[in-house]
Amino acid sequence: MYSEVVMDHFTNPRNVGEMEDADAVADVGNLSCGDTTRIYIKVKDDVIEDIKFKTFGCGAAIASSSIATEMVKGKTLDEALKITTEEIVDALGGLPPAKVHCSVMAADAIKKAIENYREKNKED
Amino acid sequence: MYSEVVMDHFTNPRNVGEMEDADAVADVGNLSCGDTTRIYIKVKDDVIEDIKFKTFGCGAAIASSSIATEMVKGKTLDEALKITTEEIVDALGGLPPAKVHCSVMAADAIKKAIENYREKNKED
Amino acid sequence: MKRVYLDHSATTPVRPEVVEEMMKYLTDNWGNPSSVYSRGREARKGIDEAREKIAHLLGANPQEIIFTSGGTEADNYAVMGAAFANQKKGKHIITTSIEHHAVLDTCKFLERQGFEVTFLPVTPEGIVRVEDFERALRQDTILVSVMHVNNEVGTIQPVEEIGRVCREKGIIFHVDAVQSFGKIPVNVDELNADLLSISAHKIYGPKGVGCLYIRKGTKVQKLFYGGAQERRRRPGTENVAGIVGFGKAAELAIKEMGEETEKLTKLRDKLIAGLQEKISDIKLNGDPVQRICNNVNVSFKYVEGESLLLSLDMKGIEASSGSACTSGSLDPSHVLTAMGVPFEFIHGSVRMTLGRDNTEEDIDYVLEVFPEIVDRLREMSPLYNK
Amino acid sequence: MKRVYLDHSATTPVRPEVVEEMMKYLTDNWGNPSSVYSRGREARKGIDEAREKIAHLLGANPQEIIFTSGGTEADNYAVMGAAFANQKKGKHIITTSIEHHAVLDTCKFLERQGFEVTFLPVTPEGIVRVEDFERALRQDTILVSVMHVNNEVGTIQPVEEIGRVCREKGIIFHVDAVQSFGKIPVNVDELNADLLSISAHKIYGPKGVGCLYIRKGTKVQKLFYGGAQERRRRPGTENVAGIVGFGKAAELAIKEMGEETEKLTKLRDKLIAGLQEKISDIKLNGDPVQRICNNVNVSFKYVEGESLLLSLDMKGIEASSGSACTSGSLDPSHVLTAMGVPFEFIHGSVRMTLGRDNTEEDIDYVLEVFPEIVDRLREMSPLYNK
Ligand SMILES: Cc1ncc(COP(=O)(O)O)c(C=O)c1O
Ligand SMILES: Cc1ncc(COP(=O)(O)O)c(C=O)c1O
Repeated sequence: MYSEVVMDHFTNPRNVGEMEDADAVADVGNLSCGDTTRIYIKVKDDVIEDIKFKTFGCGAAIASSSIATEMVKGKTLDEALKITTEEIVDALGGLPPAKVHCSVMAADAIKKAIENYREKNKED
Repeated sequence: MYSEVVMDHFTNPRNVGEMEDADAVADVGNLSCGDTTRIYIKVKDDVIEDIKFKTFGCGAAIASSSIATEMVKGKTLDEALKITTEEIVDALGGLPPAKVHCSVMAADAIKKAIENYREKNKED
Repeated sequence: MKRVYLDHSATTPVRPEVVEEMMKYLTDNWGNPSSVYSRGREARKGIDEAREKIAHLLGANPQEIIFTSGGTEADNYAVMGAAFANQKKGKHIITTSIEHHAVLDTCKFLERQGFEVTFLPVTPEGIVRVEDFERALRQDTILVSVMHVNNEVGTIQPVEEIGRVCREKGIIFHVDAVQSFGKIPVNVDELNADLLSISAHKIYGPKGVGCLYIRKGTKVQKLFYGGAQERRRRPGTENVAGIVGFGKAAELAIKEMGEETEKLTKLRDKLIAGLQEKISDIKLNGDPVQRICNNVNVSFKYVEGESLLLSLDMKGIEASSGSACTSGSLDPSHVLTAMGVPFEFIHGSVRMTLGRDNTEEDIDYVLEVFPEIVDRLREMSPLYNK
Repeated sequence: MKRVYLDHSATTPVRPEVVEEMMKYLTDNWGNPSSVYSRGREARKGIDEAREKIAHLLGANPQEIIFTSGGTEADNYAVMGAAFANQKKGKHIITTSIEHHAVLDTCKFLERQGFEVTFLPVTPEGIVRVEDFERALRQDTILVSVMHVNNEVGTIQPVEEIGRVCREKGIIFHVDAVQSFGKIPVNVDELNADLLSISAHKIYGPKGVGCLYIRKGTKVQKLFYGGAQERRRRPGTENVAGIVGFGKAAELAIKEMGEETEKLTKLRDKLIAGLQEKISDIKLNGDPVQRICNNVNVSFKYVEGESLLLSLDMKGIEASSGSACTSGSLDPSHVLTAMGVPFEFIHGSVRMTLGRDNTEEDIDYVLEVFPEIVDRLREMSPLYNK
């Protein structure tokens, strides 16, 4: 039911892990619906220099996190904010209709991490 | 669905035909329900000396007529009157439940022929 | 003994190509199509491909095809489903007096549930009149169900015209295409059908599989409840092998339809002409022209249908009859009755339906033995006077 | 790659002996069982023999067995049929909260039709309490439907006790025996069942066939209408090959039940013990003792079920899960929810159901790869702290 790209990202997820010295962290989703994602970002000169994720969720959720982090790595924050669920699904070579909602989490988590970063830096 | 006895009597019906010099004739059944039988008898000394039938009806009806005429041939009228549908069905080696009503006609026709005969001879 | 099967409207042999496809799904690809991984996916693929094939052949979208356990379930799903789902709009249904029991008895059930049903009469040739249909239409008519081809006398009904009127008035139109699919073109748009039933075992596929076409947007209530199969419209683990066989059978039927029709029409006409020439007091039941290519339904005076069938069977010829005695019930064919066939002909009716294995020699053989059989039975009949 | 199929409660491979029997009815004996002569009679005989076999195995009479298109149709026929036929006596139905959707959703449909349904709760171990059942009984209770063995957690329900009470009170009792038949004894008299459903594809038979046992005298309304098949209780041309295969599968299942149960129980316990030993934060769902021989249902904290299944599938292991993401719906298993399994365990549940082809080596293999998979997924989880 999943494309080869999904299976590749599920089997060998890119950017999975934690980040000790993250500039911002964000959690989205909640356990009661069975899906949560955490994104760590490291920002330099308004560019996402490094990004890590952790995901508790189905294959589509894990693959979406993996490919989305790849897509925004090296992008400016403004560019990264523009990433959409459609682009993630396309990059994955499509997802079964019932699974599309699982990839929303990845885009949301990245946005939230950037917002957190900007909030924090405004405060400083 | 039919026993071998039924098929034998259907294929080679005994006593089928007309009788020019019958002592009595009887018709039972009616065409609108799709089944009619005519019985001819020749009686001598209160015994059925000869008997013929004609049947318009299903395989069970034809076989019942055939075997019933066999069963009463040579019997006295009183004996012949005692013949029952059950005996006919048994002699045929059984009939499918939905077909039992078709064999009622044979017993009825024989009875009616005997009655007609007695009625006629009373009048004389 | 020579065997000639002439009951193809009752059922057909499963084609070897169909059996072969089915075997794959009984042996290797036995997974549950609802299972998410490997083995399930193979089974799912088989179903999806069959669905695409059948949808394509009907001019429909795959999502509009729901597999069922046969023509009977499809007919019930259509008629009950549309009636119950739309009863707020009205409770009047129109059908014909010559439908298959799967539609007829469902309509009678609906009458007991408070629906009103008009059973349209037919001409003596067994065809519904469009005028009668139009006169029967009411403000509260929610459903019209008319068969494409009658299973007993083979008459082709004016479903295009009726469908056009239904479409104009926004009334749901169901077509029982069990006897037409594979023999004449069946296209859901040309027929203006919102619902359409087919059955696999009438087109050289397996028994116990069929489908209902449900036009997008048509409101129908489910027949029964359970798992999420068939896009939540028909629950139960799918008969995967049967569905795959159905797809294959449908594909082959349509591919060969042109030449088959031509061949069967010839054989049919030869059989009818031969019987009429050789046997007296014979009547062809059903319109001679507006008639499906494989149907011969004839009646003989002074002969009872079941003993005729039995005699034919003893000569290796398998056919069926509308006589009361054959059906096991006590009533003769409701179709011949609705056509007003006189009772002395109704009881002596025999239906012979041709199929792809029949040959000219088969017909010659039938024409050779048939007259003797009729003669013999007439000799036994108290009604017959030479 | 090694392949280990552990989803036998979803479906089973068709046994070669069963395929062989079916083939005869797809090739030679393809007649319509309703046809009166030759070819029809052979098909009829196949159905009758299957009916006798299954009746015998259930302790029933052949006339009490009605073939259907599967377990789902049988469950619907039982529940809807008994409800509608007896609604004059009352409109209250009792079932459990852990039934298969074929019963559960049918009961919900009946609620919308004006019936009142009590859905009995279960213990944390997934078993219905007889006291709860007795308390739920009312003057107007007309039907009780309780599954023999639950399909997700494998728990065996106290159907004998419940049946005894129903019999005393004259209430119709339906048992969904889809998951028990062939694994533990199922006798309609011992269970006091008036209605009982089975499905062929769970016992190494074909998909799309099942049957409903209807005790003589039990009033049930038909699900749908049409021809006179199945003693006028279930219309439609019969799935002859499927029915014959069902009969064969049932016969073999019961013949081998004793030794199979022994073998499967051993494998099951080895698998459970092994997983518990090797993996932390694990929970066995369902009673460990009152449990069918082939069911292992375990949950892992910090692991989501679908990605677990996907990882197992990549290692050739096929299983299923009660996680929301697997079902395609957004709701996790209604069974685990009814048992009160905490949500952090519900999403990480996996069901492994053993079958006749599984071996000790299969279990060793599963126990070898399983811990790594759980480790890897936990490493990825934001919820997990080593
Ligand atoms: C016109 C028509 N409709 C419906 C059916 C029922 O189809 P099935 O036998 O697949 O249930 C038949 C065949 O018996 C038929 O001829
Ligand atoms: C307990 C139970 N009841 C009913 C069913 C439905 O049976 P079928 O798949 O044959 O429709 C199943 C299987 O899915 C089941 O496990």
